[in-house]
Amino acid sequence: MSGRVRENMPDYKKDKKRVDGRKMDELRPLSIKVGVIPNADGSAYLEWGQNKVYAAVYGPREALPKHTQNPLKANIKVTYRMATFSVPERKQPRPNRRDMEISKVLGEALDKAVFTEQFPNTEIAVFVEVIDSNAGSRVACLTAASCAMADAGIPMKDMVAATGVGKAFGELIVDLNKDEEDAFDAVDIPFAILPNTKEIVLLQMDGLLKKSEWSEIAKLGYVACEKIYEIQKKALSEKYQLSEVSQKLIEDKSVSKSGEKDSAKIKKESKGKAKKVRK
Amino acid sequence: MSGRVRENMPDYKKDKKRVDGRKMDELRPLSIKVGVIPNADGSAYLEWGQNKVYAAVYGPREALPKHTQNPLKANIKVTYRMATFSVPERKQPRPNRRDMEISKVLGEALDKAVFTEQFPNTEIAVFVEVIDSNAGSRVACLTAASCAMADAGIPMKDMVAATGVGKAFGELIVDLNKDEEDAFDAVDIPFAILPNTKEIVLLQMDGLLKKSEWSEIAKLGYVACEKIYEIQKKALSEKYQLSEVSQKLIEDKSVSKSGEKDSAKIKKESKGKAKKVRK
Amino acid sequence: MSGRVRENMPDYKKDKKRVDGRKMDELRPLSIKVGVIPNADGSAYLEWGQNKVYAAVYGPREALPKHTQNPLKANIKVTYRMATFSVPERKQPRPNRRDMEISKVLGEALDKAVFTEQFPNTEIAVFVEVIDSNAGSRVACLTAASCAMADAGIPMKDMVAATGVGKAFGELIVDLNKDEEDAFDAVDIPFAILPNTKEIVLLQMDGLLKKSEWSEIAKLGYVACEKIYEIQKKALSEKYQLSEVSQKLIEDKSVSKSGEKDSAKIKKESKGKAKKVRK
Amino acid sequence: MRTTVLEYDLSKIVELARQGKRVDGRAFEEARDFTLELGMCKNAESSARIIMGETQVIAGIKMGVDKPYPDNPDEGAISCGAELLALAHSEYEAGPPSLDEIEIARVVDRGIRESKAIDFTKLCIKEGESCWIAFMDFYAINSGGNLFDAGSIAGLAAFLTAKIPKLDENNKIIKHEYQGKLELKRLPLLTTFVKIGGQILVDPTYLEEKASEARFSVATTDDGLMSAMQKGPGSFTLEEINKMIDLGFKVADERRKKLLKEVKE
Amino acid sequence: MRTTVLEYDLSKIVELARQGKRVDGRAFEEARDFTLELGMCKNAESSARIIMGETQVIAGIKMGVDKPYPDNPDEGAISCGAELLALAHSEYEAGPPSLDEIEIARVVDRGIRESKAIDFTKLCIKEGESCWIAFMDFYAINSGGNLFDAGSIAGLAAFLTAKIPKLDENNKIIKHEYQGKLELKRLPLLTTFVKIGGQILVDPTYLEEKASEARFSVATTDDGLMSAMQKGPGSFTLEEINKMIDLGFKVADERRKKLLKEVKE
Amino acid sequence: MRTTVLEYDLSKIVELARQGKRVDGRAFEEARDFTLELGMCKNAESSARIIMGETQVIAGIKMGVDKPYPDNPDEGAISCGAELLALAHSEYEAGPPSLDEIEIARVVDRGIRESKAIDFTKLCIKEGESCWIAFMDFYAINSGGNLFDAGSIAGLAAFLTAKIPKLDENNKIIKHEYQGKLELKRLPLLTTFVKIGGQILVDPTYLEEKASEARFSVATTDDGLMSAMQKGPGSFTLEEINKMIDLGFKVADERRKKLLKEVKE
Repeated sequence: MSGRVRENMPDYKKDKKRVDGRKMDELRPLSIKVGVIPNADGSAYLEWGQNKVYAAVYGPREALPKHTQNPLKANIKVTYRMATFSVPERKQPRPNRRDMEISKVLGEALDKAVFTEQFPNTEIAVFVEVIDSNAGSRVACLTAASCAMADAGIPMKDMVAATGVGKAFGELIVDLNKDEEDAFDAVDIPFAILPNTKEIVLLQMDGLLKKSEWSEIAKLGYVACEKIYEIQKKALSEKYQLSEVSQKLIEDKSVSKSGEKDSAKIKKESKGKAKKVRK
Repeated sequence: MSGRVRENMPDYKKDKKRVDGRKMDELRPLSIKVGVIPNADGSAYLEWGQNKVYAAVYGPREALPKHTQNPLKANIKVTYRMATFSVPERKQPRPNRRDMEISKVLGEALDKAVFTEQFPNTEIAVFVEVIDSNAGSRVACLTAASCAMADAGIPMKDMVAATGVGKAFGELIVDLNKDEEDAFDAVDIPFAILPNTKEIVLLQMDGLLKKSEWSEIAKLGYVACEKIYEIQKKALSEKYQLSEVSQKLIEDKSVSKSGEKDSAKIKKESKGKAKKVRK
Repeated sequence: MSGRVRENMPDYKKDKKRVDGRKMDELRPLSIKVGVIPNADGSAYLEWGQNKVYAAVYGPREALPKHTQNPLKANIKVTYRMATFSVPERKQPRPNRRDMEISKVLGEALDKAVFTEQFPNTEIAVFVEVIDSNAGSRVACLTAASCAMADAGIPMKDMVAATGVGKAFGELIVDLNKDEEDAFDAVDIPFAILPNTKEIVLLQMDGLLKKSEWSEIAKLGYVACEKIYEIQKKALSEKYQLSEVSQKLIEDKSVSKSGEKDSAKIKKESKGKAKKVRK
Repeated sequence: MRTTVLEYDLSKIVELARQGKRVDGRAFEEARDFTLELGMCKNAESSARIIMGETQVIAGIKMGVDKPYPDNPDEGAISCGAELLALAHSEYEAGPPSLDEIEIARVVDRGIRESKAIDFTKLCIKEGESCWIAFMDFYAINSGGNLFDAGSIAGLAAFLTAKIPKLDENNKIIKHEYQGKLELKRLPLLTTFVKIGGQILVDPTYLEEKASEARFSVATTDDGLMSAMQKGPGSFTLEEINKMIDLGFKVADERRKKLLKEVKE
Repeated sequence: MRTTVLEYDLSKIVELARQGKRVDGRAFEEARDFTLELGMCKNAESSARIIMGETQVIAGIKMGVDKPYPDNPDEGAISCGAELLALAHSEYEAGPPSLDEIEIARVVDRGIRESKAIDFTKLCIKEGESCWIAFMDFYAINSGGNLFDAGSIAGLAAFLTAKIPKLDENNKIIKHEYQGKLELKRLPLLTTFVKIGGQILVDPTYLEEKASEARFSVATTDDGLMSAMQKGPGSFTLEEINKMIDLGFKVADERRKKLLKEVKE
Repeated sequence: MRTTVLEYDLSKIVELARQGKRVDGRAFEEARDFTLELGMCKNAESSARIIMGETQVIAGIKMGVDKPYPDNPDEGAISCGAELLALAHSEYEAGPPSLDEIEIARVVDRGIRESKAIDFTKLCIKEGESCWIAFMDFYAINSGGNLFDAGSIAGLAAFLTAKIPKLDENNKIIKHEYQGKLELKRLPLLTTFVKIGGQILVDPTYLEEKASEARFSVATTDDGLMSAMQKGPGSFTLEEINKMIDLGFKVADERRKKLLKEVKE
């Protein structure tokens, strides 16, 4: 943040590789597992470099209090939080302004991916919890939340694939880590797209950048998001594309499950819970 | 506040004039402009010495939550706030106990001026914001709020005219400034009346005073409030008493405006907004 | 709390008496007066050693907001608070986590004593305020609250009798005072029973204890609670056991009482308030 | 709003006031008698319990050590708080301070502070480094009307009887040892009035407050000065204000006499 | 949600946008003109009032002395706050900061902070011990759309004109005496766009914001750099983003010229 | 209250309990097995993830430097927090700590603190000036019943594996360097029971908690002592309490063995 020159600092143009050995356009290792939180309608656990985040989706369910209901669409409500021990210096438990801004922009990114108009007067509540972090926790959360949405069977136009892009130590790079985020010339750009339409759904920027650099960075972002998209799809298929026998088993369970839900719905109209459509 | 004797302090009895050159019964320069906040139903901007305040009125509108509704009258709800930079030492953004007490007494003062019984179950929300201050901000706000109320066309028995009165450096004075408020013998009395009936609607006091001094001070207060009342009426007439041509223009607009409001009212019953009766 | 050995500390095994001269199984002086808060449906004031607490009961009354209503029973809601000057070092006015936990466990203890199923959708609000303290304030409050409940005429299976029991300076004791609570080997056990059924309704423990010690302590607790129970009954009878004539009067009223309750319930569903039978 | 007050009761009170009467038989200018108990809270540096009709209030003082304000490096301070406990009336709720609690605390505070009753320089421990803060908090135990005056009497009793703790070499308070008492230079007391049916009544009960069209309080001192005024809801003529101030001096004198008698015993 | 916006108005705006028009007759790439008033708040170290169409915003700076962060012992800091006063629109409420207030404050803050406009080491008073914090707060007085840009212009004007108070030997601020001014190394300004009916419009009015399907802001500096971006609701193509960035440079240049003229006068 | 629990499920659980059975086939005195993962959060001084049936909890410790309490100038401190994340169950909400969160945090805290497991004098850095505070926070990731025990196991695992950072000459923490480990003198673990249909069941599931008429927890140590008890809702006979204490020792011993095995690996 301080922006002052440090001694012995790396020079990416000269070094040809990054502080952690990555190439300029290389992502940190990324793994996603969906369906990890049984109570949630959909969920995902993601590890991305040192970042570790959980995402859970509850809903669509009746939006409460009533005056928050939108008769035209579902409200996507994201709650981004960090565990006290997920950062180098202990975070206070109460949400800060950064948490709240990130919750807002993540909700606005997911909103574009969901057929919200199919669920008027409801909310789709998305909770993301960071338990370890090292730059890029918000895009990690968005990537995980998107998988949790799909896991919840919520009808979506597309997944949201997100990554950090930007600049550090003289080079344009993807997926900045903490050392790079603290570089004297750091520019950090959370970036997310709907891969099918190439629409940009998350875009923020910190730092000083030339327009021409931005154009290069955007290209890097698209390529990186495609890679992330593949990993997201693989994570979902790992849960859902099983042998026919297990598939059968799941379907049976899922029938009895939705059966229970239907009767619950009859008993209490207040639950606007949608039936789940698994891929 | 400390009440200790300062060196080289003024002696008003001897000096025959005040630290800022005023006579004992002289007000600081006061100017008022109404209708400055287009979104509000009524508004005013007031400069009074160094004090600068905005007032806005919204309503009458349905009082929410429902349990706050009074079937016999409108609730007058004043919110007094100070900008962080309106005082010598930065004010914390969150309202403090002083803000809340002032909000309460200003509301109680305005309540007596309004025909609240005409608007049962509604609230008339009054917001006053101090952006610069130098003693007397609450009476400045009350004077401005009263003009904003009239600008909103809310039926009133009378305007509320308010001023500080009291004692400093040995003399009874009107409209204390900060130096006087900090005098070793300072007595500060926020004072407001309905000029037509002479009713006192705001009265608070800090400091040590003889009963006989109070009697003198009250007289000064009445005279000062009459002056303020004239300035208030002038401010309102500047907006509303125009050449016949412009007058005509305004009336036309005002018709179409209330026309729109009526149709809005029909569409959404939840708006208890009253039609405006301009003077 | 620190658990470190202090010099010149007492040795109860050797001394045969406690720092304040009591025997090991001796309670501090305890007095209770019911009906001390006229506005409440039931109330009590209790002095127990240095502890001084008020308890007030309001209800059964409609539980609000609506979604907190339980169609099967009344909610018992206890609010435990301490005056700022009730402790050696000034307490902050805002409730802390300890206040909230104690409120919770006291409510759970009282719940078992009341025929809550007779008052569906209502709350019985219990407020206990500590104005002076010296170890054992929560059991003092529970003992007082139980009397206030009875004073409110709320149908109860039994009173709750509560005391501290535990260990200090080498001996198993009842009703620990502050010096004992701070002993190097202190074990503090808030303990409460329904005397008729011997059910344990409050039980917490701090400190290190052998199982065999606990068994001895529990015995002490039962005996102590019986003594407290007698004092509770005496306090109630002082208010309610009057000459036969007045007794008759009360019974008559008490019959009409439940009758009135029904009719009151019909008239205003929102008011579950029991009518008061004052002396 | 959960309210147990019936409109019927209130209009009856107004009707009576028009006939020159009060429900409890008092004259308009007659304050309720009160009983005062002192020092029952041993952890407090002082405490006072007042019962005045159905109104019950408990006040206590804790002395704390803090850094002086930079503006007044050789002065200590006082702080007054008021809590209308949910215990005291079905209308009250536990929670953050209500507007009523804030107003009553600030009016009682100003009555004492602005009368310069306390010489804040005597609360200085070491200039620029440490000073005493006297925290006076009072609690409504039963709300029977006129908590302003009850809080003012209990608060003044608490300030009058407050002991200053001894300090060790690190400016840490030594428990249960005291170096002396707070000194008061004058004794301000608040007197509160309501207007009902056009009549001025002193020391209102809870229902009289509810039935009132206006409220006014004045703090007066034993050396014949006014030290605070506060108009609540409603309006008054100047004549009414002046009448209340005169009566306020009288009522406060009587209450002060009683209070001092209790303090000396 | 109390709302006075009619669906009718919004669909009319969308319809107009599809026809290449705006309600107030502006071209899509045309920002509203503004008037700027400086220094009217005497208690502030600087103040600025902007009127831009129906939008009115007031910004002010107070300088405070605090301890530096342990991580940056030789640096001061800035802090930006935004309040959408209940005064400014019937939709706003007094209360804790809303998500909108937090976002707007943080975007304006980043626009200035991340452009490295301010050399924080110049705000150091004594390394590791004391430093200046420049608190810039801005208030919406009338909400007429695009508070982002109005806050950015007013905020930059406030930073550009802020005076640094003199300190006495104890690092206490001497009132109304100043040792100099804040220095800015570059001048970042935010430019905000909405998408309506597939069209990109700069500097939206209140109703245009309501009718919009997406929002985007970019901060640019006088030395030709981007210093912050923020996408609000909705989505954009890369082409749209790039178009807005280009236009952002242009609009910010014009506004900066006007702002500097006012500051110099 | 949004609840997905059907009354039907709960009465079935009660019915089963009366027949001596549990839904998941366990015996009444049989605790669920658990898996424990350690050290996955690199920013934490220690971390532990426990999966116990459907219950998932993550605990972590951050060490902070602070001033000691004046009463214990040569001691550090611990602080335990619990958050039932809205992530973990549709019944939970984000917001200020609920009564359930406060109770669970305080019971886990007391289990460790009151067992004198940690020698607080070893957390002193410089007497009267600086000391370590070990902040242990745990989070419910999936709420599947008995978060008390899951939090206790994860919390103890976190304390057992916590590293103490190195400090530079200014008592500032040097990131990622450690001077040693927290030492525990004994190993307390909580065991929780519910009563359903008059039967005592150890380690309840979420639905068993909902169906229960009473709850009780006891913390026991590896040297055969009880270190905390907490009765939740409902009532127990002394015989029931004693039975649960005996069983608590047994269950805690088994869990402790497993936990130590994981810690040593």
